[in-house]
Amino acid sequence: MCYRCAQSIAELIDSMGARRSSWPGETSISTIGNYMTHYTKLAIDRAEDLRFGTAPQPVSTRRGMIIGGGTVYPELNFTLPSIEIKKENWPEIRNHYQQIISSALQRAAELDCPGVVIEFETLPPMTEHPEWGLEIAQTLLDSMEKAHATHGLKSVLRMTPNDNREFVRPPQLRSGYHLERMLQLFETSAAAGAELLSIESVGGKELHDQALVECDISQVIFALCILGARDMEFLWSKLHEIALRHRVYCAGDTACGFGNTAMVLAEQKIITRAFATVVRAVTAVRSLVAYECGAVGPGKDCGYENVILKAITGCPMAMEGKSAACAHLSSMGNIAAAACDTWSNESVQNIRLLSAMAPTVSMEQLIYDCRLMNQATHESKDSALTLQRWMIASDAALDPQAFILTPENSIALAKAIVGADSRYHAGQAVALEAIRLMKKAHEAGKLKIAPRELPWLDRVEKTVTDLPEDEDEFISDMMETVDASKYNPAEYGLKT
Amino acid sequence: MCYRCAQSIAELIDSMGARRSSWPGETSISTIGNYMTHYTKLAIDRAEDLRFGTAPQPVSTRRGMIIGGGTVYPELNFTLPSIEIKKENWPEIRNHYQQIISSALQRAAELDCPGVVIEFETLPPMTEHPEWGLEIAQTLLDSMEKAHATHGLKSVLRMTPNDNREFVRPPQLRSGYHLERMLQLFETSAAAGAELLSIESVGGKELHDQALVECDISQVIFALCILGARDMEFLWSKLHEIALRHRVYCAGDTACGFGNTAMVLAEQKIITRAFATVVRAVTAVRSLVAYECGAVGPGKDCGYENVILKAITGCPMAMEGKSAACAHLSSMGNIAAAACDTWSNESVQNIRLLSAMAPTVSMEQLIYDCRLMNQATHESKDSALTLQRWMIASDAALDPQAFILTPENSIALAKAIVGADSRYHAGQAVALEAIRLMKKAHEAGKLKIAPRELPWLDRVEKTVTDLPEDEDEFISDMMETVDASKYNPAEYGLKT
Amino acid sequence: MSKIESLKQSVINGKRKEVEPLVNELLAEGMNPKKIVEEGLVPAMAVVGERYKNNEIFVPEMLVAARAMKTALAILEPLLVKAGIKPKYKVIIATVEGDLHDIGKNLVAMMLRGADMDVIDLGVNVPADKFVEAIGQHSPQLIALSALLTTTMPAMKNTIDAVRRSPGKNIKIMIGGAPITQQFANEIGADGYSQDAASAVDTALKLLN
Amino acid sequence: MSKIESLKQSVINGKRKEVEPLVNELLAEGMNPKKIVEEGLVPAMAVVGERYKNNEIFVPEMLVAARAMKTALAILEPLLVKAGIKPKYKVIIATVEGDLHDIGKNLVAMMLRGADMDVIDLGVNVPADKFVEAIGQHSPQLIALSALLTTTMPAMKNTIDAVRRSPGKNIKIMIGGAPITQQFANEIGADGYSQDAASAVDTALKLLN
Ligand SMILES: [Zn+2]
Ligand SMILES: [Zn+2]
Ligand SMILES: [Zn+2]
Repeated sequence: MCYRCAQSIAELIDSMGARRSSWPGETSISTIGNYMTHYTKLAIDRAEDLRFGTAPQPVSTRRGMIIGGGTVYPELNFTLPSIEIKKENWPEIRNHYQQIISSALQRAAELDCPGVVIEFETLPPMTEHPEWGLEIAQTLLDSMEKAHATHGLKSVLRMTPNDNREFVRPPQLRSGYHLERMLQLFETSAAAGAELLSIESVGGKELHDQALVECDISQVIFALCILGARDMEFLWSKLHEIALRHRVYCAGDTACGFGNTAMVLAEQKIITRAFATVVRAVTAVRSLVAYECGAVGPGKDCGYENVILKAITGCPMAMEGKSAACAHLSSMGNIAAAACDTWSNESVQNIRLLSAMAPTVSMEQLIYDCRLMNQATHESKDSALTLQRWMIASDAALDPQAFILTPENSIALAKAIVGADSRYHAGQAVALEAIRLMKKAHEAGKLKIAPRELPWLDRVEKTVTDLPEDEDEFISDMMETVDASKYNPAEYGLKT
Repeated sequence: MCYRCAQSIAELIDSMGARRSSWPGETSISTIGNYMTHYTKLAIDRAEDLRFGTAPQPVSTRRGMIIGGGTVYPELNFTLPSIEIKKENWPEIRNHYQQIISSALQRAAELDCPGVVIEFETLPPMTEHPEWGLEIAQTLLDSMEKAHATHGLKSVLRMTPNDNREFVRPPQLRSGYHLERMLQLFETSAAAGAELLSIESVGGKELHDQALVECDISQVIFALCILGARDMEFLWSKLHEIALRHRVYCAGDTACGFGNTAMVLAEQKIITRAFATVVRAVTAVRSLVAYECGAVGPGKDCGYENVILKAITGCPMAMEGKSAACAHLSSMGNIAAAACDTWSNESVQNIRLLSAMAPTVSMEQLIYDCRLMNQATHESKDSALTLQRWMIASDAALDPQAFILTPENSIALAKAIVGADSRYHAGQAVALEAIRLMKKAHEAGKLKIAPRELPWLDRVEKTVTDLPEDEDEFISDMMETVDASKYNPAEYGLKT
Repeated sequence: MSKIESLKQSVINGKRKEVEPLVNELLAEGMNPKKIVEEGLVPAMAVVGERYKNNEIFVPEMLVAARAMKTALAILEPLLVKAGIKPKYKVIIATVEGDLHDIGKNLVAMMLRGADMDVIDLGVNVPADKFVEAIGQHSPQLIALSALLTTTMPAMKNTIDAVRRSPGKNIKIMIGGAPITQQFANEIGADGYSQDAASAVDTALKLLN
Repeated sequence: MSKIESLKQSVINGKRKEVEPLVNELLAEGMNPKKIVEEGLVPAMAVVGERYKNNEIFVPEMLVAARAMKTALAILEPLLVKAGIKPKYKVIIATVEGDLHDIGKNLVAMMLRGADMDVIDLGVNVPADKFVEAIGQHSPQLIALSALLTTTMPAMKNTIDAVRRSPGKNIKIMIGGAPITQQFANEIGADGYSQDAASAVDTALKLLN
C-alpha cells in the first residue's frame, strides 16, 4: 500500500461517502477498502468552525449517540490499582471492572447524562491473553446494556488493546505472537459490540525515546514520519478490515508514547517545553495515518494533536485536559477542550476517594465540564465560541504547546501538513511552522517562553532547515546515525 | 449578648466601617467589638450583582490577595490517608503535610496562579493537642512563605480547628476541656499567621441528625435556628475577640454537619432531595450568625448556603462543586461556582494518583476552573454573567437544591431571612420560601422533582405553617418532644 | 385479609395505632407470640427493606414502620421472655474510637432490628477495650463496626485485633463506612463488608448462616 | 586555570573534542588516572547534576556532558583496569517484569554513572529470576528497580522477595517510578525510594554510605 495514492482516487472515495457517520452498504465498502485517503485540503479551514461538540463528519453509534453532532460527551477511562494480573487474581480483577462500570454508569444516569463513551484500555496481559481482555470487555458491555435498559442511558465502548509488539526488542511489528494476539482481541471485541477501535501504537518509539532525551529533532522526524507512519499504515489497514467485517468504527490512534512522553518530560523539566511543542506538531503527521487508512474518529483522548487532525479530517475528536489531571499534569487544562467532541479523564486507578471510587469521581467531573460546554452550544454558535475564547485565553499565553494548539494555530499547522507532498516533508514543514508561531508570539509578547528555553528554538530550527530535501537521502543518513541495535528496518519495509 | 440588637447600633457599626477589607485602628475596633450586626436589608439585591469573584466587601490579605476583588482564587484542602494520629506516627504525619504543601504550591507557581487559599482543617486529635495543630499550621505557613519568597506566589492560610465539643455526650459547649483546647488552637495559630479563622461548629447537631433521618422539619428548625444559632453566637463572639487580638479575620462557619449531611443522605437516596433542599435554606439562618458576630469572609467552602449569605452580608464566599467531587458527589457541580470568591476541593487524602499526589491534582483542577472564571470577568461584567448563566442552566433544572441556589432564588431566600424579626421566624420564612420556589418551578416545568418526592413538599409545608407563632411556645413545645437525653438546654442558655 | 396479614400491612404502612389492637386480638385468639413476630413483624420489615432498596421509599418511612413494629414488640416481648424465646441473633454495633459519626451506624442498627436481631448499640467513639468488655458481657454472634474518617480506620483495625486476641475471637465481624472498601476489610481481617446501610442485613445474614 | 580544572570545565560544557587532548596531556604530565577521574570527571558531573537539579539546564545538556566524560573514560579505563582500580560501587538497574518503560531508568543509570558508579543495565521487562542471576554474576552493592504501571508494582515486590531469598539478600535496594511512594517502598521492603531521577544519586549514596 503506497503513501502517494492518486488524488483522484482519494476524491473518488470522498464522493462515495467513505468518511461518513454510519456505514453504507457492504459493496461500496469493499471496493474502497483497499485505498487510502490522502488529505490535500482541510475539512475545517476557519478557526470559528473548529470548536467543541461539532465536527463536519459526526459518528453515529448504535444507541443513537452522535459524536460531533453538537453534544460533547464524557469519555471515561480507568485502570486497576496495584494488583498482579494473573489467574489467581482474576475474580478480584473482574470485580474491579464490574464495580467501576456499574458505579460510574449509575452516577451518569443520576446526573441525566445524554451519553457516555467508555474506553477500555487493556493492560498488557489482557492483550497477550485476548480471552481475558474480551471477558472484561463483555463485562463492560453487559453493564452498559443494562444501564440503557434500566435508565435509558446511552453509551458506547471504545476498545483499546495494548500494542505489545515492543515486548520483543527490537520490536517485531509485522508478524508474530504479539501482533496476532492483539488483532485477535480487536476482532473478538468488535464482534462482541465494541464499536470504536483504538490503539496507542508504538512503531518508531524504540528510537523516539532516545531522541527525546537528547532533543534530537532529526531522529524525532525519522521515528515519527518515517518509521511510525509506515507502521501505522500497516497496522491501521488491518484494523480497517476488522472494522469493516463487524461494521464498527476505526476511531483513531494517538502518539501518546511520543507527544505525551515529551510533554510529561517537559513538565518534569527534563527537556524544554519548546522542544516538546515541536514534537507535538510533528506527531500530527504520524497520527493522521489512522484517518488516511479509514478511521473516522472520535480520535483517541490523549492525542493533544487531535485538534490539528480535526481541522484536516473533519472527524470528531476525544480530548483531555484539567479533568485528566488524575492521570497527568498538563499546561493545557482548559484549551484542550476548545475543539473536543468527547472529554476524557485519560485514566484513573480504581481506588477509594473520600466521596466514592475514583472512576465515579472522574465521571462526575467530566459530566459537569460537558454540561457547561453543551449549555453554551445549546444557546448558539456564538456562545460556544465565547466559551472557547476563554478556554483559549486561559492557557495559550502561558505555555508554548497550549499556544500552538489554539484553533487558529492548529489550522496553520494543519495547512503545513496538507501542503506537503510527503510525510517527511510534512514533518519538516509542521516543525518549522510550530517554531515560527512560537517565535512570532514570543516576540509580540503574546507567549511566555522561559529564557533558558529560547536558544533551543534556534537550534531546532537550524537542524530542521539543514535536513536533506530528498527523503531517501534522509533515510539513509538516519540509518547511519541511529543506534541500529534498537530497531529492525525490515519491520518498517525499509531496505538495509 | 442578645439577638435583637438595636438596628441603630447596627447601622452605627456599618457607618464606622466594621465590615471592611482591612482592619482600621484598634480604638474603633474595641468600641464595636461587643455589638452584633443585625441584617435587615440585603447587601446585594440584584441577581446580576451576585456573581463569582466580586463581593461588595472584599477581604485583603497580608500578601495582597483581595478576595472578592474581582479574582476567584483556588482554595485547597487536604487530609491524611489512613494513619493513626499518635506520637509515634508524628514524623510521618508531618512529612505528609510538608509534602502536600510543597508540591501543591510548586504546581500553583508553575501554573502562574495569582494566589491561593490554603485551608488547614485539622483532625480531631490536632485540636485536642493544640500544639500538634499549631506545628502543622507552622509547617504550612513556612512553606507558603518560602513559595512567596521564591516564586512570588501569594497565599493565605485558613485555619479550621475541629469542634470537639461533641466528644462529650450530651455536648458540653460553653466550658470545659474541648472548648479550651479549641480556643487555644485558634489563638496560637492566629498569632502564628493564620489570617482566616473558620470552623464547622456543631451546636444543635446532636438533635439534628435524628431530625434528618426522620425528615422532621420542626426539629430541624429547633436544632438550627434556636440551638445552633445560640451556640454560634457564643462561639463566634469568642473567635471575634481572638481575631481582633491578632488582627486576623473571622472568615465564617458552615452548616456542614447539617446541610451537607442532608445533601449526602439525599444523594444516597436515604432522604428526599426536596427535604434536603429545605434544610439547606434553613441552615442559612444559622450560618449567618458568624457574620452577625463580626466574620467578614471568605465564608467556608462547604457551606452551599453561602450564596444566600453573600446576598445578605456582601462578604466574599468560598464554594465547592465539581472539583470537590473527590470529597463528595453533588448535584450542584457547576452552579456552586456561580457566586464563589474562592473555589475549593473540600478535601482529599494525600494518596498517589497516576500523575501526582491527589492534593496536587486538586490544585491543578481548581486553578484551571478559576482561570476560566477569571478570563470571563477580565473581559467584562457581562461576560462573567454569561459564564454564570451557563453554570446555572447546567444544574438548576435537574435538582431542587441547585434550583433554590440560583442567584435570583438565593436573593429571594435572603429576603425571607432579613425580613423576619427573629431567627425562629427567619427559619420558618426561608423554609416556606424554598418550598414555594420549588413548587412554582415544578409546576412551570422548570424543575425536575421525582414524583415520589412531591408529597414530602406538602407535608413539610403544612408542618411549618402549623408551627406556633410565638418562639417561647415553640421552644417549650420542642423541649417536650425531643429526646432530652441527647442535649443539655443549659449549654444553649435555655432554661429547663 | 387475615388478621396476621392486617398486622403486617399496618406495620408496613407505619400505622402505629392499628398495631396494638391487632396484636391483642391475635393473642386473644390464641396465636403464639413467636408466630406473630415471625409471620407478622419480620415479613413486614422485609417488605419495607425491599422497598427501600428499590428506591420506592425513603428512610423516614422505614422509621415509621420500625416504630410500629416496636409498638407490637412492646406487647410481645414480655411474653416472649416469659416463654424463654429470644431473637435468634445478638449483634453489638459501634462507631470506633476517635469517630463521632452515628447516622450510618444508627441506620444499620435499625435495619438489623427490623430483621429481628437483638442489637446492642454502644454508641460512638468506642475504644477497643470497652468493645471487648461489652462482648464478654453480651456474647453476640456478630459485631458491626463503623468509621467515617480515614484517620479512624486504624482504630477499626485495633478494635478487630483486640477482639481477635480476646475470648470472643471467633465472632463474625462486619465493617462499613464511607472510606471503607472490601480490600480494607480483607486487610484488617474483618469477615464482611457492607457498602451501604441497605445491604447491611444481607451481609449480616450471610455471615451468620 | 590548571589543566585538571580545564578538563573539568570541558566536561561540564560537553566539549568532547577538548577532552581527549587534555586527558592525554595530564597523563603525559604523570597524573594518576584515578586522580583524573576523581578530581576532574566526577566533580564535573556533580556540577552538571547540581545545575540540573536547580533547573538551570536540561537533560540533553547533561547527556552531552556525560558523553564528554565517556570520551575521557575511554582513555582512562584501560589504565585503571591495569592498575586494578575499579569504581567504588557497582549497581544493577532494571525495569521490572511486565513493564517496558525505560526513559526514567535510563536517566537514573546516566546519573549514577556520572557519580562514578559501575552501572549494569539489564533493560526492561526483567523477570525476578533473571535479576537474581545477574546479581550472582556481578555482585553489586546496590540494586535499582523501576516500574511505571500500577499493575507492575507487584512485580517489584516479587523481585525484592526473590532477592531477599537469594544469597544477595543483604544488598541495598532502591526503587522508583511514577506510581511508587515512600510508603510502598516501606511496604515491600525496599531500602530506599527516589522521587525523581535528579535525586537518585543522593538516595544511592545515602544507602551506600
Ligand atoms: Zn495515552
Ligand atoms: Zn464541611
Ligand atoms: Zn471543608
